[in-house]
Amino acid sequence: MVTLFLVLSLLTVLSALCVVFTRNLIYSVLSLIVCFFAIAGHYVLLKASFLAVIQVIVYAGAIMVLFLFMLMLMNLNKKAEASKPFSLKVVAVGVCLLVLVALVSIVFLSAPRVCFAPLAPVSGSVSALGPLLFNEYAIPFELTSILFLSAVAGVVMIGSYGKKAKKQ
Amino acid sequence: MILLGVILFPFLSAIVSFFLHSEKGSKAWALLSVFIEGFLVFFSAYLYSQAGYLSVEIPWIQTLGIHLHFGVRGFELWMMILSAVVPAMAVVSSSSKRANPGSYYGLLLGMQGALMGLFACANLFLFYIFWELSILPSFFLLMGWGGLRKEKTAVTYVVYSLAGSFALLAGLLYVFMSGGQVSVYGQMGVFILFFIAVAIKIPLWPFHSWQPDTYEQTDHATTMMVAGVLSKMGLLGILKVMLLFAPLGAVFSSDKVIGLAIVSILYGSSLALVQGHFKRVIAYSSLAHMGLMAASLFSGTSEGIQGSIFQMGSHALNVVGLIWIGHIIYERTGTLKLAELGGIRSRSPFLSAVFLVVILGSIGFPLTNGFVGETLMLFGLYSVHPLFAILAGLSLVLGAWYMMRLFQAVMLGKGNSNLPEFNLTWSERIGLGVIMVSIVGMGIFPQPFLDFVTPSSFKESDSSCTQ
Amino acid sequence: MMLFGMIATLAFPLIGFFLITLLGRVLPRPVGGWLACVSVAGAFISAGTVLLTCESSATIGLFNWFEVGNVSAHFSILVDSLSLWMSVMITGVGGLIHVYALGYMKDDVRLNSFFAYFNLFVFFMLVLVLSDSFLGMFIGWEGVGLCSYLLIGFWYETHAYAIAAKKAFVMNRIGDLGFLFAILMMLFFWGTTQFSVVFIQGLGLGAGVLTAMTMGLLIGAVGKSAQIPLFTWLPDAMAGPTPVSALIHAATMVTAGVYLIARSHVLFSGAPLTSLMVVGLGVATAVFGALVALVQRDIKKVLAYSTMSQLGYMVSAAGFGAYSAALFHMTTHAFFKALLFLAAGNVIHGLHGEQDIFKMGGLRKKLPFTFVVFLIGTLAIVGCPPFSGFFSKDAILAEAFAYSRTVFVVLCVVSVMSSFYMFRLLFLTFFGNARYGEKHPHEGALVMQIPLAILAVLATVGGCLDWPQESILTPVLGVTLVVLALSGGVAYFIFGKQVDVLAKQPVSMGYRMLWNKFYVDEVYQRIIVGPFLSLSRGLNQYFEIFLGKLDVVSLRSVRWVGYPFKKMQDGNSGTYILVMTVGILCLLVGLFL
Amino acid sequence: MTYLETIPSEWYLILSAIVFCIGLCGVLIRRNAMSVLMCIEMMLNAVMLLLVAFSGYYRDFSAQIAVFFIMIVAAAEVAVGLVIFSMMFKKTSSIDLDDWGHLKG
Repeated sequence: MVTLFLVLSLLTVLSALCVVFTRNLIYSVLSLIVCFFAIAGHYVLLKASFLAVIQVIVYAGAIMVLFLFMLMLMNLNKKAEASKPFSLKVVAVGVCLLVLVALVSIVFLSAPRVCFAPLAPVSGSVSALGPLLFNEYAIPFELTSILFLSAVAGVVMIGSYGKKAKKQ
Repeated sequence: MILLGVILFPFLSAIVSFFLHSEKGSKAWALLSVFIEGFLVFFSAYLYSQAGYLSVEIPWIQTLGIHLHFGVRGFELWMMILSAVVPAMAVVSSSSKRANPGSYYGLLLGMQGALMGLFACANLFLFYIFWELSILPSFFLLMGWGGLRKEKTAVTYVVYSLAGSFALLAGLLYVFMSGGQVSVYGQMGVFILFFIAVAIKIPLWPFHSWQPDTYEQTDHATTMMVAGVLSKMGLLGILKVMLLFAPLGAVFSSDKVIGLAIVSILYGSSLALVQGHFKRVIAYSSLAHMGLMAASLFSGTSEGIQGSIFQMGSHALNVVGLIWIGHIIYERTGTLKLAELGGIRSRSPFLSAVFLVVILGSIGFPLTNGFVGETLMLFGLYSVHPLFAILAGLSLVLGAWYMMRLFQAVMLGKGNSNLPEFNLTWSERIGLGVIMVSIVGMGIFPQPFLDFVTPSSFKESDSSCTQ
Repeated sequence: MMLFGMIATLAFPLIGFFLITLLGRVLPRPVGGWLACVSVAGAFISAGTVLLTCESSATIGLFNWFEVGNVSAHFSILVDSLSLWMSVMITGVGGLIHVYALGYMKDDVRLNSFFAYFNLFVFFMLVLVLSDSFLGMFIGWEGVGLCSYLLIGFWYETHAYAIAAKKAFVMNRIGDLGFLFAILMMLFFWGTTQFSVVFIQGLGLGAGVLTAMTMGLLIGAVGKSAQIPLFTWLPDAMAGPTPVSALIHAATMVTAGVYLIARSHVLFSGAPLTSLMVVGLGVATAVFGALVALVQRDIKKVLAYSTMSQLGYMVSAAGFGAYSAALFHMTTHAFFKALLFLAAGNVIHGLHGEQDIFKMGGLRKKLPFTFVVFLIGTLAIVGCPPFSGFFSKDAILAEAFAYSRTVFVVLCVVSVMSSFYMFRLLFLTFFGNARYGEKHPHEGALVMQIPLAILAVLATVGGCLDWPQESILTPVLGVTLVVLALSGGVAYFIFGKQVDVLAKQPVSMGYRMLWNKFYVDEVYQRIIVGPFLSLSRGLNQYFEIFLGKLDVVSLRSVRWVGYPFKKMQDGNSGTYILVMTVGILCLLVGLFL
Repeated sequence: MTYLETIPSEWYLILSAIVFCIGLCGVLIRRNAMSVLMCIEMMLNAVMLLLVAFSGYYRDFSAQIAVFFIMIVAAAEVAVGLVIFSMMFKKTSSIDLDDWGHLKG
């Protein structure tokens, strides 16, 4: 089990680095998809099978497809991407490392509070999540539908902005 | 509870009047609400004379212990009557043929509401709120319907007023923090802070550069409000706030303040002599009168204080009369520059008679309201030091000089031929007649008004900081 | 009876004023004038009856004006011999001048307002004379100043007259400031300005305080009675119509100062320094007035300066304690000066507004009645024995003789000069060749002649009101007769004959000095008025702009402080996120480590 | 021994911290709008991973519900972001973040 965890986390980190540091956009999108699959793997390990499936469908499936679609639409590959001045990059990386160091040091300095009760493991399957989702969290669930509605409206409005300008 | 009605009613009527757009409708509504407000104030005056003290207290923000505490004493009620009469005059005299009259009258009523609140409030917190609130309408009125250089004037006006209210806020916070018992040095500091706020609003000499432009640029109804009542807020600030929260400061530096006020008297009256514009003369003359009132407030004698409170009323009446006449002239000749005016007396003897009576009132001619106030104030100053009385008395001589110069420039002489006919409308005739009669009436029978503002009414309620 | 009489005296002119102003347009032209005359006559009759019937003095409380703290002011009438006599004189002479004005102002368009102001003036003068407290007197004091402003500037179309009116009002106001200062002192010490209180406790004050108070009163008197420092308004006040000059600037208003000093003689006697000042000022004014009057060309200006010099007489008399003599002279002066002014009015009216005596002459034949009346007036003012002037002037001279030799000598010189310029005026206007070109002068209407006749009678008979003791009569009689004959002859020799007077104007320095009244007006203008106005203009420009600059500078400095922060918002979202992450990092470090 | 006992919680914390910082670094470095958006997605996933991990440790499913909602929000956000980028692309024919500096102070 532990080896599996290490493999998956290594895979996630490598693909994450690859997303950031590749020149070509397509490669970075593909590596991001690999990263999402790795995280889905982690969910499976953590017995959150429903979330793993959702992760795969929503992220790897829908969003990444959207990204690919937009990339192809704007055929961004051709132009060499201008990069930021080197000094700014170094500063940025430095700041990120500092944040990382700060987070990690917080983890180790703060007293460990997590104690595991050796109860039976519970599986995050759909049957467990379903009733929870529709009883306690019914209202937020409905609100998400409103959120989606507004997102769609926004997309349509902005999307059609170009056409209206052409018509005048 | 009537106090709340008196304070809230103008705001409500202001909101309603914002929605009216027809000229006739908005003016009718403004007139109606002004008279209802006047009725309310006089009714509360009646109640006050029965009960001796009107107050209403509603807990508002529990956490900070701030209450909506409105308490009225003699001189505050006197100022509330004033701030009911002056807007009435302003509305009656203003013609509604202007851009969006609804909001114009709304702003005027809003200003009236702010003033009512300020005069009636009994704790420092509310005092600050209404102090700020009164700047807003005058700014918008200036921006909306001002003269040519209105932007620059508006900026100067707002910057000065806000600087003043900032000083007031600083003083207020200091008093609030120290829970009302302010140490001796603290009182000195608080006194200086309050003094800056008050000196800008009155205005006194070094802080007055906003006044002439504002008086000149605003249209006449706003000038009436600013000159008539807003400047009295400063004086009231002295009475309500400074003498209560920083008495030691007042005692210690009263001579310096009186000195400054006398400088502003002489400065104002000497500059009024050389002004070329009708309203600028009024601006500088009211700078001088306000200086005299401020000086006598600090004289510490009960006659001086009472005389200055009485003079607040009479000065408001005189200034309103002067500005109204200025408006009548402006409406018909289109100019208020003294060089271009003249010969109006032959065209309208009634107007020149009223103008003369108002001038006599404002220079303190016996049998007019100005004289009673001036004598008592000069008496107050005399008891501080005879030299102050002589210097302040100079304002009488200079006052006569520039007011007669004004009368002569506007009324006498041949006047250019293309002067239009000067037939006053009935509302103007009645309004000016009322002003004239009340000036002489207050001069001959000032006792009822003086009883109204007896100093005994100072001690009744000590308005604490927030309760 | 007294109560009703006194209230009637006061009420008549006030009612007249209101009636005329309110019904002004409705009344046909002459009725307004008659109404004014009737009201003043009514006041005269009621004042006269009260004077004759009751002897005891009393005060009638009308209404209490205001009471604040320990300061209180009540308005009430004081009835004693002085105030009664003054009110009778005012209403009597005033009434006659009203009647005269009916004729004089007949063709003026604004007749009603003229008579309204006239009545208002008489009312305020009565208030001044009758009130029993200095504050009440102050009301009359300023009211009279206002009416003189309105009446001097009656023909307000001409700019010069309006300026003269303003000058008169402002100068009176300077005097009023002094008077008000004295009132403030009284209020401060005793809380009231009632005569009874003030005069009883007056002497209790320290000498310094009393001098200051009496100095204030003196400044008020100087302002009102045109004494030395504040007199330049009187010659300019001749701009008003002649009845105005007669009533205000000869008979009544200018004597208010003397009345004030006479009324508060208790205070003045307690302050020797001030009474010395009073004598000095009085004598100086008398000399100054007489000197300048020697060379004036305008008939009214000559009379104005002679009024000033006679006032100097009265004030100096009041100064050295001869209050009764001063008041007696004031009364006789009112009679013959009003007579002279009205006669001059006749001359001006006849010559259609010509006032320069060099353009008159030989009017003896054309205006015989005016000549006779003018002659009586001149003889009275000069102090010719049978006429009233002789008695009153010599009463003062006797007192001056007792007071101090120098004052007596100076006053005699002044009376010689005054007889000289009066005869000069008489001969230039009525004798010599007719220099008025083709104007054909005509006598005034009957309504103008009756008051002249009555005044002439009064001027002659006036002397017997206060028959002086026998002792000083005979020697003084001889001396004055000789002096008169001498000055009359010299004047006749210079001005009387058919001589071309214009050429004879000497152009020596002294003459020009006198002609421009020692340049006092110009001195005031250049030393006080001019610099003050330029100071205020300078302040108005530079200081206001300086303040304006101050605001702009303070506003700009705020923007200058804010500018660097503005540059940070350069629109690049990258830098924003970077700054944000740095912020989060600091938060993390700050909060958790 | 269940899986969770074998892996101490610190590891998950470190893993999600690393992924989070990589995402953050990507956002700071990349000038391309699309890659910035992707890196933001990555940062979100790091957080979701942590949430799921701790929902297991605490035996409480509400964290997983939270993850579920985060996913929804992320989806909506990507949709709107992409549309904005497409519009900006049409306008400035480039999706370089530094070119979009019109809203300057």
